[in-house]
Parts: sequence; C-alpha cells; structure tokens
Amino acid sequence: MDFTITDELADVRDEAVRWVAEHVDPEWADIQHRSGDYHTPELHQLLARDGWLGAGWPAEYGGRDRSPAQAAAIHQEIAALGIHEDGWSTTDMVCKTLLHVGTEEQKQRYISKALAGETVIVLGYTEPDSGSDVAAAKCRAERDGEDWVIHGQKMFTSTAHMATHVFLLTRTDFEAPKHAGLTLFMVPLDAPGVEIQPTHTVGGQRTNTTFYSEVRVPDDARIGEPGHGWDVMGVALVYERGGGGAGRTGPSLTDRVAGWCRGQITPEGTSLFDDPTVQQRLARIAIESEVARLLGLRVGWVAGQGGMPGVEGSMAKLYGSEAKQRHYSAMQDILGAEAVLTHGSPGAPLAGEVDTAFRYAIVGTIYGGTSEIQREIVAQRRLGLPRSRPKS
Amino acid sequence: MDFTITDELADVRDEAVRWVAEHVDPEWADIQHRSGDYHTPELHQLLARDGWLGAGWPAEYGGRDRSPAQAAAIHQEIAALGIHEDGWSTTDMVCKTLLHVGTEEQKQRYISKALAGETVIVLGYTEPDSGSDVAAAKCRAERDGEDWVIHGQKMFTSTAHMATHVFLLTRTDFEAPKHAGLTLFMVPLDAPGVEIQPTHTVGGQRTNTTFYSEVRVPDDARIGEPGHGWDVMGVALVYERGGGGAGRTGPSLTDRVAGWCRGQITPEGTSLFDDPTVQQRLARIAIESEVARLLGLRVGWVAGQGGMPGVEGSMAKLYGSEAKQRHYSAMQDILGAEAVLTHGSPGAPLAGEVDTAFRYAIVGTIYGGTSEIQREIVAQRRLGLPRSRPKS
Amino acid sequence: MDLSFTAEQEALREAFASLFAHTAGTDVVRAAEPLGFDEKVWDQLVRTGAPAMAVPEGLGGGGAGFVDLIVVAQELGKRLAPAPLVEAVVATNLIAEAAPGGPLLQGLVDQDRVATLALQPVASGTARLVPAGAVAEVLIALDGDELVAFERPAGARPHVPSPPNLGASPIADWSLDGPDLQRTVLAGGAEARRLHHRARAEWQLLMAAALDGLRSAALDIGVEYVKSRWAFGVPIGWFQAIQHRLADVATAGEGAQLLLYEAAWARDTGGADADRLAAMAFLYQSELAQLTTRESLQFHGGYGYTLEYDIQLYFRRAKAWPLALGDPARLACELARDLFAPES
Amino acid sequence: MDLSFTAEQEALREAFASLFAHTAGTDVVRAAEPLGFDEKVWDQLVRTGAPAMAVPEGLGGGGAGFVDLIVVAQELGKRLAPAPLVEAVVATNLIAEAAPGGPLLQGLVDQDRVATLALQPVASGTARLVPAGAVAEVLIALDGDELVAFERPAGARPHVPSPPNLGASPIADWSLDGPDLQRTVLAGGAEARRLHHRARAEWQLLMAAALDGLRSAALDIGVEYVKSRWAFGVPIGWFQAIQHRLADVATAGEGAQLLLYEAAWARDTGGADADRLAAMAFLYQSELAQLTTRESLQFHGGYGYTLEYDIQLYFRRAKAWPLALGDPARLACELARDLFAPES
Repeated sequence: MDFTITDELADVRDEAVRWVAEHVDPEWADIQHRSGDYHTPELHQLLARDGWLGAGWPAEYGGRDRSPAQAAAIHQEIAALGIHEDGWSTTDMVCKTLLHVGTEEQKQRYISKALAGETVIVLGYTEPDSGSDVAAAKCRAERDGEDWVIHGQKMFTSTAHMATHVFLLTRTDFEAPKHAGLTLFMVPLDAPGVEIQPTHTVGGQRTNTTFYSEVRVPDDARIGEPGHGWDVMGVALVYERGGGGAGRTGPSLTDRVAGWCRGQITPEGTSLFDDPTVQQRLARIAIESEVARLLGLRVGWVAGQGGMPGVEGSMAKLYGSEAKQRHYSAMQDILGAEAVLTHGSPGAPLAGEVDTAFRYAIVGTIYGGTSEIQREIVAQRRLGLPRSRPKS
Repeated sequence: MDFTITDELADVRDEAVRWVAEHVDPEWADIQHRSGDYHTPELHQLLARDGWLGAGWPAEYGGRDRSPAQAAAIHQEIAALGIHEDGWSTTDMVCKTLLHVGTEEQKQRYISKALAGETVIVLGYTEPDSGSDVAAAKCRAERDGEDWVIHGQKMFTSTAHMATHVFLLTRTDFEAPKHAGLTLFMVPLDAPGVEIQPTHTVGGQRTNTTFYSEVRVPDDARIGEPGHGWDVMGVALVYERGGGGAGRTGPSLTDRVAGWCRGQITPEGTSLFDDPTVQQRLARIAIESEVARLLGLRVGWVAGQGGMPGVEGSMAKLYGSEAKQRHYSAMQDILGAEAVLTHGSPGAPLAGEVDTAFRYAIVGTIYGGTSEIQREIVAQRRLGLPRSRPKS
Repeated sequence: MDLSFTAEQEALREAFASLFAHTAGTDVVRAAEPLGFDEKVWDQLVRTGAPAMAVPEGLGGGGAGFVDLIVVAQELGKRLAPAPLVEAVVATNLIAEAAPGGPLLQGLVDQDRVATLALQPVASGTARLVPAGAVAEVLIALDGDELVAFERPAGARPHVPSPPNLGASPIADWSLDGPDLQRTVLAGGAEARRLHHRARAEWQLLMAAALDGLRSAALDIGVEYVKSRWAFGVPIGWFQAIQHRLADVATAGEGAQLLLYEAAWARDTGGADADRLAAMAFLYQSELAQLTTRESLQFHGGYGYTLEYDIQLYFRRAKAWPLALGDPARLACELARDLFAPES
Repeated sequence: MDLSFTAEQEALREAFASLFAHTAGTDVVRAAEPLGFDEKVWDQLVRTGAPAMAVPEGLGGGGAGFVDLIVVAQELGKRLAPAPLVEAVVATNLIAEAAPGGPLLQGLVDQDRVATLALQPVASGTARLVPAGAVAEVLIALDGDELVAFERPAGARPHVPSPPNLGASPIADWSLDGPDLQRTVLAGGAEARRLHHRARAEWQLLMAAALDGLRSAALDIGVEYVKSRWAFGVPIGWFQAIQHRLADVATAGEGAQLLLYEAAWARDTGGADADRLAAMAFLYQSELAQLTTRESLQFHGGYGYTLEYDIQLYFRRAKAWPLALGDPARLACELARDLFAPES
C-alpha cells in the first residue's frame, strides 16, 4: 500500500514552464471564457510548430522527436492557466483510434496532418434523438458507387466551427440489430452539404449542432469495416474516460473558500469560519473531494497494472461529478448573497470562481455517459445485477 | 384556505379521559413494550364490555348505542399512553370490509362477535415469496365438496397468537391471471392444521409466521366471490392507509430533544443547543415534520370532501416514513454517545425514546406498501408516467 | 381545515396566469437577461394594481390578503416573469403601514415606480446587492437604528448598474450617501426593527411562493420531457430510477406547497407562528426548487445544459433567488432558536 | 501509488477471515447479545497475538503496522465479531509507548486481559460509556491533566454492568474512585494530551476499518438478497431504482475504502496528515455504513425488520459503533478547523 504520488514529469516540468511562459498568453483563458470557444488556434499552431503535438508518435505518421513527458507537462501547465485545448483532445483521441483501426494509408493521411496542426478533428456521435443510447444513431450513410452519401444531424459537436474534420458515427445498415449497423467516417467539415449551427451552454461554452445533407465522401474516409462502428467507438471511448494523473496542484477551491470565510467578519464580530455550520460543510466537502481524488487515482493505477479500468472509471466519473455539484452548491450557500456574482462582476468573491465551477459542473453528470448510465454499469458489472433495460 | 384544526372530539374528550383514567392501567404500555404483544386482551374486553368497540356500528350487527366520537377519543387517549391496539385495528378493518362485501349472514356472524370482543381478527396477506407483490400469493385453497381445503404459509401475521381468526388471502385459481385467481377466507386460528410461530422484530414487536396444512373451512367462510379476492383486499386497503386526524398532541420528540440540548452543558461551558449544527438539524427536522403533518392532514381533508385520497395517501406515507428515519437518526447523532442506550437503560436520554422511535421507524418505509411501491404509485398516477414493471 | 381557494382566488390565479402567459413567455425572459427586468411586464402588473394589492382599500390599495398574494407570486414564479413584484409588494406594504398618509405611498399606488427592500442592514453607507435594486426608485433599509426610505429621481432603468449574476436578477448596490437621494425616516428603534423583521418575513413568504411556482413548473417541464423523449425503445419516463426521483420531488413539492399555504394563512389570520412558518416555507422551497430543477435538468441530458432549453432558466434562478437572503444555514439557525429557545 | 496488499497482508486477511468464520458466525453474534462479548472469540484472538500485534517485537508484540491492523479490523467488522479488538489494540499501543517497560504491558501481551480507552476525558470521577468498558480490566483515561491507567482485579466478565444498547456493545461506565482500582499515571500535561489524542485517532482509524468490513458485508448481503428474491416475475435486483441505489453505495464504499487505506498508510509512514485522514475515514465510513445497511435492510422488505435475518445485526451496529465517539458533527467541525485553520 503506497499513496505517494510521484510526479513522473518532475524532470521536465521546469522546461515546460519555460516554454509556456515564453509562448502562452495567459489572456487566452479570458478570451476562451468570453467567447465560449475552448480551442485557441494560435496556441494549437505553436504547439504543432514546436513539435509538442507530435511528441511520442511514430515518425512515419508525422511524430516528432520530442519528449512525450515534456509535452504532457506543457499541456498540464496550459490547463493550470485555465486554458482549454478541446480541439487537441478530440483530435488526439481520434488519431489514437486510427492507430488501432485505420488503414496504413489513413494513418499516413490523417495523423500526420493532425500532428502538424493542419487538421483539427471533432466528434460527431450524439444525435437529437440519441443521447445515452448512442447506438440508436440514425444519421444515414449510403453507398453510392465508390462514395458514401451522408444525411443526418449531430448534436454537441463541440469545436466543429474551428475544426477541419468530424469523426462521424453513421448507420449504414438499417436492417441489422442496433449495434451492428454502424459505421464511422472522417468527414471534412468544408464538404458541400455540411452546416454548422452554434449551441450555447449554461457554462458559457459554445458547442454546435451539425447538419449533413447529401454529403459525399469517398470510401477511403470510412474508418473500420462497415457495420463495425460500435467496436471502433469502443476503442475511442477508452481514451475518453481515464483518471486524472498527478497534474499541477495548487490550493483547492475548498481551501480558497475556507480562506475567504476566515477573512469575513459576521455582524456578530466573529470570523465566518468560526460558524460550525460552515465548518461542517467544509469538512464534508474535503472528505468527499479526497474520496473523489482517490477514485480517480485508482483508475490510473489499475491501467498502470495492465488492467482495463472500466468499472473503476465509471465509479470515478459518477462519484466525482455528482460530488462536485453538491460541493459548489454548498460553497455558494456559504458565500451567501454575493455567490451569485459571476466571473467579472465587481466584488465577486474569489473572482466568481465558485459560480463558474457551479455552472460548469452541471454538465459533468451528463457528458461522457450520464450518471444514470454509470450507475447501470456499476450495478451490472460490479454487483452482477441483471440488465434491466427494456429489450429494443 | 384554513389550517385551523378543529378538535371534533372536544366535547367528549373529558369523558374519554375519565373512562381511560378509571379503566386503563398505564403499566400496560410497558408490558406491551417488554412482551412485544401490541394487543392487551384485558383492555380489549373492557372496551367491548362498555360498548366502545360497537360504537357507531349498525345495531343489527351488534352495534351499541354509544357515541362514536367518544369511542374515537378513548382510542386516542389510549394511544397517547403508548398503548397499542393492533388487535382491534385489524379486526375493525376486516369488519368494515365485511360490511361492504360480506353476505348478510356473514355480517351477523362475524361482526357482532368482534364488537363483543369475542373474536379478534388478524390479516394473512403476505407470504414468504410475496411482499410488495401481494397478488403473487401462492397459499392454495381448493374446493372439496361444500368445503375448502387450505395449504400454505403467511408471514407477518401480527397478533395471530392472541387472535381467533385470520382474514386469509388464498389462490383458488392457478390458471387465471395473477390478480384474478385470488379469494379471501375467514379462517379460525384454532382450526386443525393451523400453526403459529413467533417472529421477533428490531422494534421489539412480536409478529408471526402462520402455517396452514389441510385446513378445512366451509364455503360460508369465503368472503366475496371466488377469484375476486383482489377487489375485496382493495376495499380493506382503503381502511389501512388514511391520514392522521387531530389526535392528542403534546410536546413533540423534537421539542424534547431540543429541551434536552438546552440542558446539556458542553466542555466549552455553553449549552449544547447553542451549537449551530444542532440548531440547523433541529430546524430541518421541524420543517420536514410540519410538511409530513400537512401531507397527512390533507389525506383526511380530501376524504372529507368525498374524494378518494389514493395518491395523497401514498405521498403522506412515503414522505412521513422516510422523514422519520432521517429525523431519528439525526436526533441520535445530536444526543451523542448516550443515544445508544435503550428504553430502560439507566441514564438513557429522554428515557430512550429516540432509540425506540429509531427502531420502530425502520419498518415504516416497508409495511403497508414499501416506499418503492409508493413512489411508483405517485409516478404513475400523479405524474402519468408509464408503467415500468416487467410484464408478468 | 380547508385547502381550497375561494372562487375569487381561483379567478385571480386565472387572470395572472393569463397575464404572465401573454407578457412573459420564455422569449421575453431570455430577452430581459441579463438585467432581469421587462418594462412591459412591469407596466401590466402596475395596471392591475398588483404592487399595492395588499394595501388597505382606504389607502388606495386592493385590500388583498397573503393567500391572494401568493397566488400571484406562484404564477409569476411559474413563468419566471422578469418583474420585481415580490420586492415591490413587500416595500409597499411596509410604507403603507409606516407612512400611510404620505406622498411616498401615493407615488407607489398610482405610478409605475418600483419600491424595494434591503434584506440586510446598511453597512458602511451601502445597501449591498439589493434585490430589484437596479430598477427601483424607492429603497427601504434599516440604517443603524432607523428604518429609512431612500428615493431617487425617476429616470431610465436601470438606475443603478446591476452586476452580471447567476439568476439574471436586477440586483444592485445602493450607495446611500449620494446627494440625489431623498431620505425619509419611517421609524426608529424597536419599531424600526419590528417593521423590518416583518417585511423580511413577508419577503420570505412571497419568495417561497415564487419559488413554488418555479419548482412546480420545472417539475412539469421535466415530466413532459421524460414522457416525450425516447431512448432504448421507450420514453425515458419508463425508467424506474427517473420515476422514483420525480416521485420524490413531486411528493416533497406538494408538501412544500401546503406549508406555503399554511404560512400565508397564518399571516392573514395574525397567527403567532406566521414569521416562523414563512421562514420554514422559504427554506424548504429554496431547497426543493434547487433539487427539482436539478433533477429535471439532469433528465434532459445534454439539452439541459444548453441555453436553448427552458430548464436552465429555472435551474439558475432556483439557486440565485433565495441566495438574496444569504446563507440558508444562518436562517435555519435563527429559525431553530425561534422555535425551540425563544427569547422571552 | 500502489493499492495492493503484500502477500503477507493477504495471508493475514485469509487467516483472520478464517478465524472469524469459524468462531464468530452470526449464531455466535446473536448468542453474545446483549453483552456483545464472546469469551471464545476473544481467546482465539489473544492466541494469535492480535491485541498486541502492533507492539514492537522487542516488547513482545507483533511489530505490525496499521495497514496490517486494518486488514484484521475489516475482517472483524465483516463478521461483527463480538470482541473488543479495536479498543484493545489502541490501549495496548498506548501503554507500549507510554510505559514500555512496565508490568502493565506485560500483562496485556501475555494474558487475556482486555484493555480499553476512554474516548472522552473523565468527568466527575466517571468515565462514561467506555467502549468495551464492561469487559475490560484496564482502562486508559485522560483524567484532568494526567493520562492514567486504571486496573481492576481479574474476575468473571462482565466486570461492570453494561446498559442495554442499540449495538449490543459491552459499553459501561467506570467509576474511578473505587478502592479496587489500581491507578498508574502514564503521562502528564501536554504529553498526556498528545498521547490521548493519538490514541483517539488510532481508534477512529481502526473503527473506520471495522465499519468498512461491516459496510461491505452489508452490501454483499443486500446484493445477494436482491438477486435471489423474486417479485413481479423477476429478481428484485432487476428493478432500476434498486440497482442505482446499490450502485451509489457500492461506489462511495469503494471510495471510502481507499480513504481508509490512505489513512492507514499515512499512519505507518508518519504522514503529517495521519490524524486528519483517520478522522476523515472514520466520519465517511460511519455515514456510509449507516446508509448501506439502511438500503440493504430496506430491500429486504418485511424480513429486514425481523431479528431472524442478519441484516438487522449490521444495521444496528452501523449506527451504534461510531456513536461511541459522540456527535459526528462535532468531530467534523474539529476536522475542518484542523484542515483549514490549524492552530500554528
């Protein structure tokens, strides 16, 4: 038993900090916050130029002779500034999937351009009528000679308006059982018939609804065999979940709320932190946050042991996302009337960070598999309870 | 809108108090607590003798010229002493059912003896393999000439060891759909082939498992038509739920816990009640108790308006029973280490009442339809959501 | 006990339900963000006499009781109508009691001026984050030992900048030293504190009603959604986990509503418990509004997170509206002391 | 990070799982009520050296660490074994540190005497509701400024009457003025407080482990029950509401277990956080043990309420065991001050 968290990136952290200090404009965090675009093309280009996107990839697909550890450290430093790299994370995930299931020609074509920063790939899985039931996708791809012709609509295609390709889940067989008629394509977003409409969210991010009307792609844009889309997605999903590594840690939001309370003087003349109801809530948040952290670390540990941390990932995601919602709501109560002030409001406690976290946490129990889906996974795979879905 | 609770029994309360003072031994509460028998035959006989069991019933079935209001007030006074009348409540319920569905001869036979205190009737619905799914009963009754022969087993036949009859749910048709093959019988508990075994509970009550082996009853012990048992039970169930009336109210357990806290001095030299975490919990208990009280009162109000408070009854039962479990558990925390001391332990805070309430509350979310069943009723009848049970 | 509304109250509900349906659709609610105020909705309310509806008829008001008021506030809450009726009613009632003959009341009864109440005492010359503070011309605040009405000249709203906030409410700070504010003392000493405490209890009661409307509308939205949204071959309302969680919030919600009604009735009948019941109703509705909107949003899946769907409008306000009074734990402690250890 | 146990620890688990399976079936647990002590189980534990297993080998103990200890405590908790091992280990460790050379320790290492700890300071000459107080010969208590060992002559257990209680635990008051008690001062002043505080943290850690065992066993019982119990034509574990609630307690339970392991590891490695982590693990395991046993009991339907089924044994202890330390809210506040506003 050992809970020491070794910083595997310790050796390269200084260099990463230097690169980031030199190239990254901290203002980008604010720009992302205001625009809702969680992708900064300028940053993406810089990372590509200096070879950080290609770090650790095979040279034959455009990989660069750069230390993957240092690349990881750079991404951590960027995240620590509050700058998102949503465009890179979906691109990275799709490229990893291609490594497993793509043809040699596809790997050459797509991966090298992605690592060079020339293409950005986003995900097109969810549809208006299929959320948790991803396999119910109706977006249709029909064979037409050497091509495929695609019709349909996707929801939550985040970063699509700044990307070049969408990794698109389609149905190519309407006769086959639900999970057996799916096929994935790499569709250029500038293809005729593609339309992108913005969707704005409570957390401030922009996402998109994408429409596909007689969109024609050649057969070599097909990823994996026709009808094997479910398995291809399975490969990709492994990369979507996964636990948090060590990362950079500073004082947690809980620490900062506690600090804020220590500095507030109540009408009775005592520190707000002296209120036992405040203490009790902070203790609970601290405990549950530690539990969430440990469940997350376990995912990485199981993976490191060569295991497939499926249920562990579901547990970490379920617990962590639900806990966060409770925590930020309790923090707002503690902050009191001023808690409603958003980022940028004058006098907002902790610069509105709790409000931002509260808004952002809403989606945590939904995206990447809702809490209800995670509970089902835990019940069935961990506890061995019977499948309770209706047959369909 | 009017929340005045008029004590409809105000006029007769003094007389009731006098009758109870003269005839009821307060020790019976302790005796019940120790023995787990929630029926005191001596009391039952006294009530019968003085006509209180027959109050309000038609004279032709043994009803007596006694004020039903005063009878109700007497039962309330008895309850206020902590004395249960489980034997009477099941007898009363079955007799009311007989009034609706019994033959004239059955009403004459069963009701008059019950009101005279000569018979005590208990319920035999639940089986080892049928809890929430009452209609899955397998206890078998087969026609044999003029008689029926019964084989089977029932669980939770409370008071059976002190009663004369059981109102027994049987299956008379194994071919019919589940709900259409049931029939009820009035079975004498001293009939050959009946066996009664005690089952003890966490709350201290004794209940029973009853066994029926070749128990023979004449056809006139059958209540309702063969195969119509589900409807007959429906009549009875209306009497089982129902909201609390005004009743006698003294200081609530919450009040007494608060009072106890006011009297406790913490190591810091302040009153335990001054602890805001105590205050916060007591406030929550007070609020939820008031909500539970109002949901209960509403049941009576709807019924008084001529409505059938089915969903309202489910809501009151669901909310109240779940809230009580939370409340007693929180009270135990507030009482601290001494909270574990049971009724009768030296130094038990509030004479162990919180412990008693905590134990008793466990069953509240189970008996008379589990919380899960109540939620289903609310979801389907109030919210109009589809039936989600598997077909069976 | 009687849980029914009078025919007049039913008519009142109909009338305001219809008024809000016509003036305050969710398009209007969205368009009114971030300020959270729509001049047209407010004008309509003024025309019905709603802000002064509880002022005695002899003073030009409607002479209504609190059961009537909560009916209106529930309907407002259901539509999230962007108009500070709760604050206006409370402030107007207060002025009608403290200064029944003055021009202050006349200005509120006849005109479209907005009056509001500072829920917390003034500190350092500022009334912090006053609800409806950005659009109000009249503010009543407890300033030291005095209950004071501050009036500002009329002008285009917002009069005072409103900081961006979660509930898109026209909250704002009032700096009370400015030369343009007319200061009228309404009461002093114990009377000032009593009046402010009562007004704060009335605000809790009406806010509880608004939250009840919000809560019940959010439940309806959720129930409708799970009936119409299909997954795995069934409407998602088929799933038992969803059913049970909706049943729980529906059950607690009906109980919370009864508590609200009891609190309003107690206020109307001068019950000794009226303030306590108002606090209880407020605390419980706050909590349930948050839980109900959260569940409803969750069952919307990804859509719940988009600005396009209405449920987020409800979700944000369920958290933000009650926070105007500060940390609910402090109020709960106050309530417990009041219930179990009253200062005699 | 390494979440695995050593082969020795796995063997230890096996050994104690087997010991408890053979000596402490639920028939034994039932028979030991209401006292909550079984002489045979205790003898077996003494024979394995468990009470002194964390005492340094040089002092005749087993030299084990806390990760080893929690393995044993988990197995004890799973079986609800009626033996005060948690208290005995904590008291023995304390004596080993404070009085390593004395006869007191020798008596504990070699014999079947039970030692225990008063979790609260002595008040009015009485140690109130001492865990294992009814069966212990040695009590360590903080008496004013001194940490004192009180010894009573051996004799038939219980030595001190145990009041009937929810958890059927051998709790008892010790009146400390009696002439038959031998009083040995172990430490005074700051050292006394430090030692007592540490012992109390160790008790929390080992109790958290016992609760973890209790909790996980109760979950297993519930899961097995809902798989085997049929209703409406399916095992009741088919119902989604049951699945989701069990998934929630299973998930939180695995997290709580990780927290327990981290706390034990921190104790073994001298981590500065060790006391805080012990409190965290204790508070969280307490809460989850209650929730898990409650859910499991609920899904038993009427059977859950009968003394016949085992789940009630777990349910009662889940509430009673942690209450020995008093109101968890007070401990939570203590923890928060320790975490966020440490006295420097």
